[in-house]
Amino acid sequence: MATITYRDAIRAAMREALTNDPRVFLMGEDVGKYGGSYACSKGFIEEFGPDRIRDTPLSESGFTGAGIGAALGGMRPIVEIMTVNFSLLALDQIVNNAATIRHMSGGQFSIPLVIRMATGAGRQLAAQHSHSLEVWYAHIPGIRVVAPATIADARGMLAAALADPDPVVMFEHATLYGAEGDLPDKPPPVDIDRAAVLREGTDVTLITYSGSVPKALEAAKTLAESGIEAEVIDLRTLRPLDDETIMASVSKTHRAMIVDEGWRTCSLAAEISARITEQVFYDLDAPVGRVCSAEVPIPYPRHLEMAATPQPETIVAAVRKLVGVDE
Amino acid sequence: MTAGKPHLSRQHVLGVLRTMVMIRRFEETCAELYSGGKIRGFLHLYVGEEANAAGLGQSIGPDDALVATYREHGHALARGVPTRKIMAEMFGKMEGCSRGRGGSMHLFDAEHRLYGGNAIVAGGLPLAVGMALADKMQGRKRVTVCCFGEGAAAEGEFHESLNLAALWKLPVLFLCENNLYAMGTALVRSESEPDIHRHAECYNIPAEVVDGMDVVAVEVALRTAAEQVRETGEPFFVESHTYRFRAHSMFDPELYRDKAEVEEWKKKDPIDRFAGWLKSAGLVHDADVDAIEKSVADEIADAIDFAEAGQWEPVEDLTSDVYTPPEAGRA
Amino acid sequence: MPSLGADMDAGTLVEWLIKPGDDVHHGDIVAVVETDKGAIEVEIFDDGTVKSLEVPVGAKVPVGTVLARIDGKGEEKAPEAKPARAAPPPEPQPPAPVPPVAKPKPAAKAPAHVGEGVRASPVARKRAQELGIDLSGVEGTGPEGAVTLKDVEQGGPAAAKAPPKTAVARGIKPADMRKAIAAAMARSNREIPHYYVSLDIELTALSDWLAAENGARPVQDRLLLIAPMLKAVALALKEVPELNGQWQGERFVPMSDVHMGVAIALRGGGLIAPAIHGADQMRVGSLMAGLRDLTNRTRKGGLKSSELSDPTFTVTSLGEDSADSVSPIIFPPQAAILGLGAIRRRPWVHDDGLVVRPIVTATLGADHRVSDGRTGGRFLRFLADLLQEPSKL
Amino acid sequence: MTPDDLMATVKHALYDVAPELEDEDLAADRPLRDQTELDSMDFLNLAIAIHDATGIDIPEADYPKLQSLDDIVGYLGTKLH
Repeated sequence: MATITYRDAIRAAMREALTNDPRVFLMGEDVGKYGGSYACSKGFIEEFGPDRIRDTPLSESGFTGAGIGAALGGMRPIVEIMTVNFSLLALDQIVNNAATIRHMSGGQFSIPLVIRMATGAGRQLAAQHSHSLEVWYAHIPGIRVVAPATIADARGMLAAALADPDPVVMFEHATLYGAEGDLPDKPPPVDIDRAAVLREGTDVTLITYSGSVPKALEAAKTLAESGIEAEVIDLRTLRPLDDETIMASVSKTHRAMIVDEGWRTCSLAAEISARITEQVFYDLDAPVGRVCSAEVPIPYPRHLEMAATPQPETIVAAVRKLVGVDE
Repeated sequence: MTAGKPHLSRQHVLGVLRTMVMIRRFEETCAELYSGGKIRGFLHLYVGEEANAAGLGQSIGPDDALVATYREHGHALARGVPTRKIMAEMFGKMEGCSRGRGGSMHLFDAEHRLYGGNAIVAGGLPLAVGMALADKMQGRKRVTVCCFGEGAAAEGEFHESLNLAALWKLPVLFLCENNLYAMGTALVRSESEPDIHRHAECYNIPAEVVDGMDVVAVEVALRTAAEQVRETGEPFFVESHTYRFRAHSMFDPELYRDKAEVEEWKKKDPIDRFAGWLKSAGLVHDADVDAIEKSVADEIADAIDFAEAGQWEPVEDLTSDVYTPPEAGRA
Repeated sequence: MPSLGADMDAGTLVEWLIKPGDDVHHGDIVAVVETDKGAIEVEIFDDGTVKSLEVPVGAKVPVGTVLARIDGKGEEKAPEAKPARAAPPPEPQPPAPVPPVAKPKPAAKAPAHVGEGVRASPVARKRAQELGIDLSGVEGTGPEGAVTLKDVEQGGPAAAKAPPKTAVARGIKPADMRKAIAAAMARSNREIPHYYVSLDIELTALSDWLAAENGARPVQDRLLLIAPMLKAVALALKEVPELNGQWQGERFVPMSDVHMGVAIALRGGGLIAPAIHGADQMRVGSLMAGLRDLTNRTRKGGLKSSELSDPTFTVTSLGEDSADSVSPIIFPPQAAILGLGAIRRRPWVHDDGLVVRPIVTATLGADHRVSDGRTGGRFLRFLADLLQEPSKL
Repeated sequence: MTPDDLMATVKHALYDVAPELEDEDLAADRPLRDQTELDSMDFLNLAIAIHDATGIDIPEADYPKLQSLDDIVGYLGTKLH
């Protein structure tokens, strides 16, 4: 058992993949000499050489497309797009090539590619560097989308993603890199198909993912002090969604509150809410609640960024209203 | 260089020198305020590249427009945006030039036609092309200047924008401030063709290279280029060879370049060079330089007090100006 | 310790480049700090002489910690703090982020009573149907007066006052119950194909045992005959599980526990059958206490809704001076019910001779979709045998 | 305790068991079973209530002798003296 950071867990996962499989290589801006903009590939270029740890020019569409091509060519690339903000430049490659080629070619090709990117606000980087657009990717048939929130998932999900024959997009929330946690020396393999119940509860189900997980857990602690027992579900996979785990919990608690850092309109929260009313409508005791970001470009000042994005206090207030404790 | 010598009056050169000293001291103060936690988020400093902004400031008029990048404090100062408004913006206060919402990377000022810092590399190029298109279609004879680093040359938008500007003959002045390092990657490791201006020649856009550490050379080149764009209405490309003395941003251990190289370029410090030359030409004396340093220090201290006293935007206004308010009417 | 980046909370001091007594000037590099990204040189922004080093090499300290003290022009100041300000630079205190002020909510409108359109949550509607409770009679405490699950189950306000877990169960008002039972009976009769089997059971052994048992008990613990009979029924049900359970959706679910529904007559007419939970595991004495408590609370309106919704089988008894037998209607969602007639002394064949014995007619009504006459008969035989050895109950 | 005291005690015990009987004017000399819907559980509760109030234990065997309020009062009277 060792205490390591989320960043170290990601690094260990990549190191293991690079060591075990010669087809695996890492490509992205400043992943080599600089060691990664979030230091997740420090020391790699010395250990694996510049051929497999490739610094790219600032050409997101170009090198993401190249990653897709390399996967078609038999490699197992890990493409690091610094953040979801820059991935918008590569959306065409991801949507029209990575997600589509297998189906469009009648099943002839599969694209075993993993794209990693940081996401989310919380560092006062202002609007263009604080997006949370996971739902854009969770909307696209042909790719899988995962979001490791815990140290164990940060360590384990990459292997499962690389083993997947189809493209997998992995979101790492920017505020999680410094988080610490314990990990067994030989961490067990991890799946990327199921959500996880991180906290049992009976009065409401908090459904969340990625950077909002610690906030939901903190909110659950506060709620417990006033007798409201919240069950917290970490989605882990955003496409496909693990309906079974979600519906089992909501039919038990009869109330659902979804915490999603994306903007409310057409968010992941909206999709999950629709599925809940479709599948367990007759078990609902209150409308499905959602705590999302305010529909604004995320502002630079700290107090506005905090006000714009879900916080433990806003989650607690929303749940108390849903449960009917507060007006 | 084809155009005539700049009119080197004493009053003119003092103005240029003050601009460069103001930019230098402003950036050094920002570094200090960042360490103290007053300025947050990302901070990209312009120390060493002052000549480009100062030269540009003298070369375009109030009607011309400027689209810059996240390293745009110097451009804003040279463009005439009040120091107080820029510092308040760095603090995130309402009195800032973007109402505190943009921070260091997103300075905007409609009055001085500064169309922002842009945090997406090459994100500003298509904007500049579009503004020039609007000028052309509305028969306005003015220049849109687009500043960017050499890293932008690897982005598709760079090539798409140059092609459009050339194809549609648009009044855009592309100014590439080539400081040899795109974040953590040296130019030679990211560009098959390190001479960025040769890209412009492929799109039949006239291009020039200038020593970005010599403010006189920069002013001459940009003044000439701006006049040509204004007269012909066609694009022009200037590549300035320059160097940033500090790290890419506040959080960069500078592993990618060695100290000796930095020291080498510091010998060409644009401020020392210009001041030294002016003194040797008798145009300027030590007392003038001291006076400039004093007035710059006072102006920056005042800007800090102004920013400290500034107000936080109330949370209630969070969603204001996401859309144009109805009463503001349609432009 | 300067803040050297967006996501830096702390740094480790790797190297001091100055020592007490050194003179320092604005812009000098005075130390090297290790961050997640690598070693970064720390710049000083003041002139002065180094007075003391506050942090040893190798120590990891949060951003803002004083690293060294500089004697500059006579005042003592930390390297990166401005002379006037005390180190560490106070975190800029933005006003505590006030959650966006809720717009004044229009007064909660009373739920618009559009005909049958009572505003109720889906699960509240479902449970009301299960309990046969008419929603229009239940006071809604959910959003905008909507009826919630709690409202239906407890007939009281949702967690409003007390936190939900410890909400005090306020009983269901008798009047509501009577309306609910009537609806349930009508539905049961329409939907459930009943079959009936009956058996006369001789109770001499039981009544002798009761008289002896009551002789030794104080009045508060005195047993009524129904108590041991309920225990016997519970034990017989263990042998015939098809009669003990509940319908869930389209499927009948037999249950291992026996929650014995006991029909209790309401004052002024009507009857309901709340449950004694786990009757099969209870001793006769506690079963009697449970029955007494249930009866008193039913008549005073103190029942918990789970007591109404949980029974897996029901027994109804006509009492002393009433008819010989009763063929009762099943309480949905159960699948069987036992009707006990009045206990009376009747002729009984014993060793080819006629004798007079206390006799009860036990009639089982059951759902033919779940069990058949043979199963019902088997159950009654088990019951009769158990009642001949009351001491084993 | 005088017969009137005893009658008040018995009535009080009865109303505790069946509150709705309070506003009925029960005849003291007619069997309670004919005037009310009391069942065996009610009678047990009545016996317990009387025991609590008077300390007198009414064995099951004596139930048949206690049809009306007067019967009960009389029975208790003999038990007390």
